[in-house]
Amino acid sequence: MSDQVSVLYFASLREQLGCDREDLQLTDELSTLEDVQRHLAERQGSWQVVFGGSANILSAVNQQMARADTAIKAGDEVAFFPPVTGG
Amino acid sequence: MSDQVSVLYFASLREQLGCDREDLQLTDELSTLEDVQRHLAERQGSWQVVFGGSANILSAVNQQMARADTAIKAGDEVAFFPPVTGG
Amino acid sequence: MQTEDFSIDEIHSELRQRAGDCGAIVSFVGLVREFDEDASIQSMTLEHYPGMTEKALADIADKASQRWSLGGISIIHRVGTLAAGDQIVVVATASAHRRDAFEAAEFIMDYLKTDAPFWKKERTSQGERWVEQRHSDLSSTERWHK
Amino acid sequence: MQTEDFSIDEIHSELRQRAGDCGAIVSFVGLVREFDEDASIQSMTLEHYPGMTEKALADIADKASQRWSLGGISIIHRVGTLAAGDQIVVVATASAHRRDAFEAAEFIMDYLKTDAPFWKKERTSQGERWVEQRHSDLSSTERWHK
Repeated sequence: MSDQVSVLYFASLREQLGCDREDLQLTDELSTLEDVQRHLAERQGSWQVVFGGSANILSAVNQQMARADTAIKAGDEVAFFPPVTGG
Repeated sequence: MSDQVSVLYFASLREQLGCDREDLQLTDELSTLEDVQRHLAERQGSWQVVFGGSANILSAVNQQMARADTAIKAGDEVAFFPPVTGG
Repeated sequence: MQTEDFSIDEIHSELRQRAGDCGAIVSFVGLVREFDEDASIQSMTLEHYPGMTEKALADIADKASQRWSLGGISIIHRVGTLAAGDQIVVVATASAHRRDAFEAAEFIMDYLKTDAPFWKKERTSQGERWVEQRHSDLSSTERWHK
Repeated sequence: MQTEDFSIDEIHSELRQRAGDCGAIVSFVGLVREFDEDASIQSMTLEHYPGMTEKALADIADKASQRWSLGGISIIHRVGTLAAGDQIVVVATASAHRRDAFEAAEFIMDYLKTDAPFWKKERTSQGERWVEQRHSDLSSTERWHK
């Protein structure tokens, strides 16, 4: 198993970013959800807007809702999405 | 119009009394639901048991639930029945 | 009031057409239980007070319409003899807001149980008996009085 | 999750067979509105998170089963593109007690609205837009926390 996590984006986030999934290399500075979010906000353009702004973004680790301080490890499936609107 | 009221009996009351409806002549002593109930309790047998006892009996005047002190007048439709159990 | 069975699909379709632009439909269906206090139920006969029952149900529906914002209400209650597992009653409410639809349906059922003149007689393995009103039904209605 | 429409009759029949001796079935059906904030809706596309959505719904159903005495629960949520008036979701609960069936169905809908990963995009007369979560949906879920 490589030192990667899959990162998935849904709904308006997916459209704004023009990306529905990617693999991310874990480093010592990337060990929680918060770290990943900060890392993504350092990218240019819409990434900075989406992850560096005040938008309410929900996140999940391995298909369970997860808070920002949740630890992540190699092989995890991480997801970011806007507040849900089903039903 | 005569000085009568129709009196209807339903469900277990109807079975106990062996009567589903009758006409009752109004008198000066029969002017409220309570009066009618007292009058029926003076009859023999099951009438006394049903109306003279402690059973919870509901009543209606002209197809609206009514309390014991409700006044009745000639032509009214009066009904007595046990607590309802539909639904 | 009817002796025939009803279709929940038809009630929904009819309500959707009648209710206009409602995003929520809540329905309650009451069924004849197979067991009541350890006696197995062979059949159940429902008696009602023709005339008053219709008025009582219309009155309950009016109360609900005044209290919540509803696009439509359907109430069907069967009378006559039913078998275990048969449908007895359906109450369906349509609203733009799901909370309104839920509360109104529950309100209507609670009042129906205490204010609408229906009486059930069960034919069980131990003979026939009139069903008694449960105290919990009275307290369910009382909670709406506030 | 399915793209096809569902029949409320079939859901009731299936639940009645599965739930055993339950006297009460409550169902909620959510429909695509025809108007949203004065814009007329031409169609609506529902996106979900495959895998997580199933887990989230199973988790909500489990929570309801622990909290109320239920004979069965059915949840069907459609995904893909729907037209105004189409059925989106059905939640049905069976119980021996009507209050349990009502509360559990409302609980499941409230949690589904805040915890299950679905997203709606409307195609209206004024263009396409992602539907925003309403604050009232969050407070509906919060009231179950006590």
